[in-house]
Amino acid sequence: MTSVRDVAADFPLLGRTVRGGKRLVYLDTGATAQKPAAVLEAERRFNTESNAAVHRGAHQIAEEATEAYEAARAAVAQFVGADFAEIVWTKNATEALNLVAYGFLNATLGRGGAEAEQFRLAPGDEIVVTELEHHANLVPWQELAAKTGAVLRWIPVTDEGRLDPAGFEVIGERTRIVAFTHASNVTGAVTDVAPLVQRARSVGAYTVLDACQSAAHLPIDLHCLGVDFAAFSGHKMLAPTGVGALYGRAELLDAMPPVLTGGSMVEIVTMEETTFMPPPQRFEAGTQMVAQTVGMHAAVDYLSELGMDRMAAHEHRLTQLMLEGLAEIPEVRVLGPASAEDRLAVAAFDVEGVHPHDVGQVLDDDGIAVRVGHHCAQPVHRAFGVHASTRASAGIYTTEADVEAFLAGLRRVVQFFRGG
Amino acid sequence: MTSVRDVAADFPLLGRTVRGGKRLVYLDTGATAQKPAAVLEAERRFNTESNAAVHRGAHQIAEEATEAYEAARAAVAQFVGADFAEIVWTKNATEALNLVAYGFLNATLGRGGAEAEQFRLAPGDEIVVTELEHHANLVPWQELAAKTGAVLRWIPVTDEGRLDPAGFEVIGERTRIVAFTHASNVTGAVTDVAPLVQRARSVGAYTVLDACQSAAHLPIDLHCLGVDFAAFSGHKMLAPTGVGALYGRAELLDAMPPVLTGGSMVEIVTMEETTFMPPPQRFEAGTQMVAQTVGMHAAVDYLSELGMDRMAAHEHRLTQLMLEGLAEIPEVRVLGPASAEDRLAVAAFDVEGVHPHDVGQVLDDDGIAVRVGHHCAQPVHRAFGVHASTRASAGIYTTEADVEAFLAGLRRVVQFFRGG
Amino acid sequence: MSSAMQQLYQQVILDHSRQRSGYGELDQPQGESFQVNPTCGDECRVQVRLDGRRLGQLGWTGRGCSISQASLSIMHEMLEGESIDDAEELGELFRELMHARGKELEPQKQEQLEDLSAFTGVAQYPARIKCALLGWMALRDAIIQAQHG
Amino acid sequence: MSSAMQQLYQQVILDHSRQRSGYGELDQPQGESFQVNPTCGDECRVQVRLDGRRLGQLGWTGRGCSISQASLSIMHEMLEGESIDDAEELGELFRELMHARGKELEPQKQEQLEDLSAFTGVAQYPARIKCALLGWMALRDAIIQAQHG
Ligand SMILES: Cc1ncc(COP(=O)(O)O)c(C=O)c1O
Ligand SMILES: Cc1ncc(COP(=O)(O)O)c(C=O)c1O
Repeated sequence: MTSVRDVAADFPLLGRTVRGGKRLVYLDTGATAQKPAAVLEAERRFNTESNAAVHRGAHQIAEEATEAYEAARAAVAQFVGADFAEIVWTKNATEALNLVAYGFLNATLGRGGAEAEQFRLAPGDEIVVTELEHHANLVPWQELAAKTGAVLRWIPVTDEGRLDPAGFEVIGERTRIVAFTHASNVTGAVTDVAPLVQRARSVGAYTVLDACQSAAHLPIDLHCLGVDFAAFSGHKMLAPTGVGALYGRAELLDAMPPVLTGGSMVEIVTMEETTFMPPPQRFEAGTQMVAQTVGMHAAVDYLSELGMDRMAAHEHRLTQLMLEGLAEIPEVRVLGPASAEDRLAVAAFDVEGVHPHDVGQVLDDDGIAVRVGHHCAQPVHRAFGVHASTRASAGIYTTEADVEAFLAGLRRVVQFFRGG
Repeated sequence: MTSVRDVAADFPLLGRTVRGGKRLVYLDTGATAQKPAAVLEAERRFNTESNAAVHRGAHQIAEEATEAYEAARAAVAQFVGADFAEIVWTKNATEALNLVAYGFLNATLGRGGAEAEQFRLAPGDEIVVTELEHHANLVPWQELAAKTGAVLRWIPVTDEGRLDPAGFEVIGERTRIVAFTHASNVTGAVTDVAPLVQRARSVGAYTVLDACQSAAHLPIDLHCLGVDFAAFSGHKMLAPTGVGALYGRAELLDAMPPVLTGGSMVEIVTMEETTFMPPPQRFEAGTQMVAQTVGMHAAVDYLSELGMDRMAAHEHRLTQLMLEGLAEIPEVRVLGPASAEDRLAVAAFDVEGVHPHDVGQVLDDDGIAVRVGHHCAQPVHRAFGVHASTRASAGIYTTEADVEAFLAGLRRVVQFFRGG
Repeated sequence: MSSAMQQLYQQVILDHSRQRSGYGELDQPQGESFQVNPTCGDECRVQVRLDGRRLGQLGWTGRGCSISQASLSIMHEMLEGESIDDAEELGELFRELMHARGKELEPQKQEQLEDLSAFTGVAQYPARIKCALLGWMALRDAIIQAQHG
Repeated sequence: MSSAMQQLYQQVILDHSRQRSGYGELDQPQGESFQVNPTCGDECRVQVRLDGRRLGQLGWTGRGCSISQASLSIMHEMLEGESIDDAEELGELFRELMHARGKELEPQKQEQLEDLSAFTGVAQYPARIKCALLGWMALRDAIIQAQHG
């Protein structure tokens, strides 16, 4: 077994320096992860050996491309505990979440026939989201509500930045969809999925899980979790940019009308009308991000080999270090649970009287890459009474030395802007 | 200047062998192009040096990533004769065409406010397409029509597989959208865009150009062509899979409501509602295919350096060779114009009494990669009275020797299935 | 022609693709199924009339490559008049062959396949497996329909 | 602190970000403009009252980083009471500085910028240019509104 100390060596970018020769301390994995050489190499090999249109050619390279593409689907399905045909490739998690929302819209507009009637929304139907959501799992539902006359309701967060179980009662009779995050990219809080799924099921609502952060940092099993739909992005899980996936329970994808339409997802096309293929093809219109799916295959292989459990344990230790260190700086307020339990290695925080831009700039000058802003989650920032924050987020390649460098840098920031 | 004979050496995949050591003759560029080393190298360099979330971080790598991403947009805009903010990244051309169709749908459902009213469709409004279209520029309009009550009409093809100018008269008073291909991926026919744009304008209809094949093989200038929207795919133009673009005239993109929603395309998000950024960001929700846009930048640089004019001239010569050779085989009927004028180096054809699958299989055994089937364009095949065809399509790296190998192989096919 | 192609396009396949046994519509089918191969748009329609537990009549129409046409033609030759159980068994065996990636099955199975053993080479070409199986998917469906419809 | 940071966060910037000149709403603004930096959600509102061709009163509110706050504060100090033409000229000059990638402008321009020349280092950080310019976009809009609204 590779020790975690060795892992960083697998990531070529981490060897670079920044700002005039400073060692890079990359703490922006929550935004996008770096990629191990194995992933880049798998993509390169595909591009130099087997690149061709999939599901289309009779020639050898097309056969190889098709096999690589579908093998990637099988690997990703297994990685998240889904069946092969339950995984639809998308360009990112955002597209996957939109795909579900537009599936409901299209059904509401009469597409998809009798089977799709289950997805029709009527004015006054309710869609429940949470205050913790990334904009990707909020705005598509606002839009769907506005177009269908459905009403958007939400579960509030606690002072610690977790979903407030008392708020689950907004899920009621008229609730048709419950969309919620598995892990917050701001507070790091990991959601206890079971009670939400249970409550949604008891009122006959569909569940949509934003697994963007969780699939990247925790072992996950979608069948076990029992959600109806889930979305995640390759680039957060060591895979290339440009690829993500939608999970949908087999019988739901079967019944859902397509969203993007075009080549490779049709059966018979006349000028007048078109019949569609079964899922997952029905949702994969046009030439797909084939090389990137191959990269994602290599990424989940890499993660599986390291072991998601070990990775989660390593990151848990980093979370503790980070939270302990931050707690020692009086000017710092962490936006999220103070304890590392059920929490990702993500720490968003406010520095009293210092704007996040300024915090990030000075850290950057030390080679420490963090993110500043609202991290695509304005509502949860508003809930904490701030507008923006600085966020340090770790990955499998992050070391304790990285966290210590960050904490030392942050103390210098406070000193610079507040001290003197 | 590199001679065309040298060009193939830039493409690593073309050096491989297939089916037990046979030289690869890749004639499936119409489906997807191979990638020069320069493109793969640009992507690799980005991934090992500058990979980060764009428009989001304050750190150096994020700055570099943002610069690379927007420089790619500028390069692609210039390559197709558009302004910077008129280019929206998509995963492929299919998504780009769907984006326009959903823009109209969302406007029709009341999104986008007063500015977007111009895109609202009413029952009985007409959408005009052509019989030549790839499914990507047909099915999205069928769907839009079905959802809005608009009526789909179409321009038929001539016996040669060109748009029939007599059919332009379907564009009339009620026409709101005219969607047509710049070059057919089956017949190779290049559309004379001006009269169509003129007629569409005269009735106040929007034009949508499928530039998927043309942007890959001809010099194009979208401002000159005067269309309102256009779509193209990177993977057909030597760029990686997973990236494409939508072009929209600045004032139209400005007025169009967003389609995919989520992070990086919003201004203010509350739980109740959201305001959106101006284009192009408004249409780029979530983490984009950044590394692939960098690859696309390298691809258009590579093409520009070779010169699109020279490339078109080279391909024109190949078209002539192919058409002459095919005309000499009595059993072969070409689905498309007999002359190489205004025609891409794409030859789809029928071999009397031999099914395309069988044609392709035997060619493949000789190392010749062609495509068989309906090439995502069933209606034009139906117009020719066939169900499927075999298609050989060339690219900048295709040599005369490739075309000759193909013609010789095809003669063997005919001999095998018909001769003995 | 290379030996690979000669193995793929065995004479029995070429013959059956030209002289198609059982091609045509039945008068009063009890079950029928229409199948499309979306990759290429090839189609077939298989119709059956049952005679107790036997396939009294079996007819088919459609268009496709030599592999798909020969597969349907041989299917007709081997199964018309035979029992539904035999049809199911042979179908299973053929599916097994098609997923064997070009390897022969055990000798006894290979024997049972009779003319269908000519398709052994097809299984090396993933894109063609669907061609060979299309008719058999339709047959299974048509029988179910005739039994329950 | 590194010299790069010292160049970026010059004392005049730190001072102005703490002691913000002109912060507050006007009583009866003739023009106002609200601007958001969507990357970070920072906002500012600039209000003006004209006195002929002069900026009789200029006020601003909002939240942002030290760069954006200092920029607004210095803008107020340099422009309140000055002519619209001067405001436009200074705005143009400041934009030029922000697009100079950290290089100084010609000495005479640099002099004209007065305290704003402290922002020279900001132009090395693409993500921060928007912060420095946000208030100036708002000012331009607010003046147009006051003139035509
Ligand atoms: C003419 C034409 N239009 C549209 C498309 C769709 O492009 P993509 O599959 O890259 O979305 C293609 C290629 O498949 C094409 O050839
Ligand atoms: C919790 C969460 N959901 C959704 C997303 C959206 O993912 P993407 O931008 O890859 O579509 C992200 C990342 O940005 C995220 O952290």
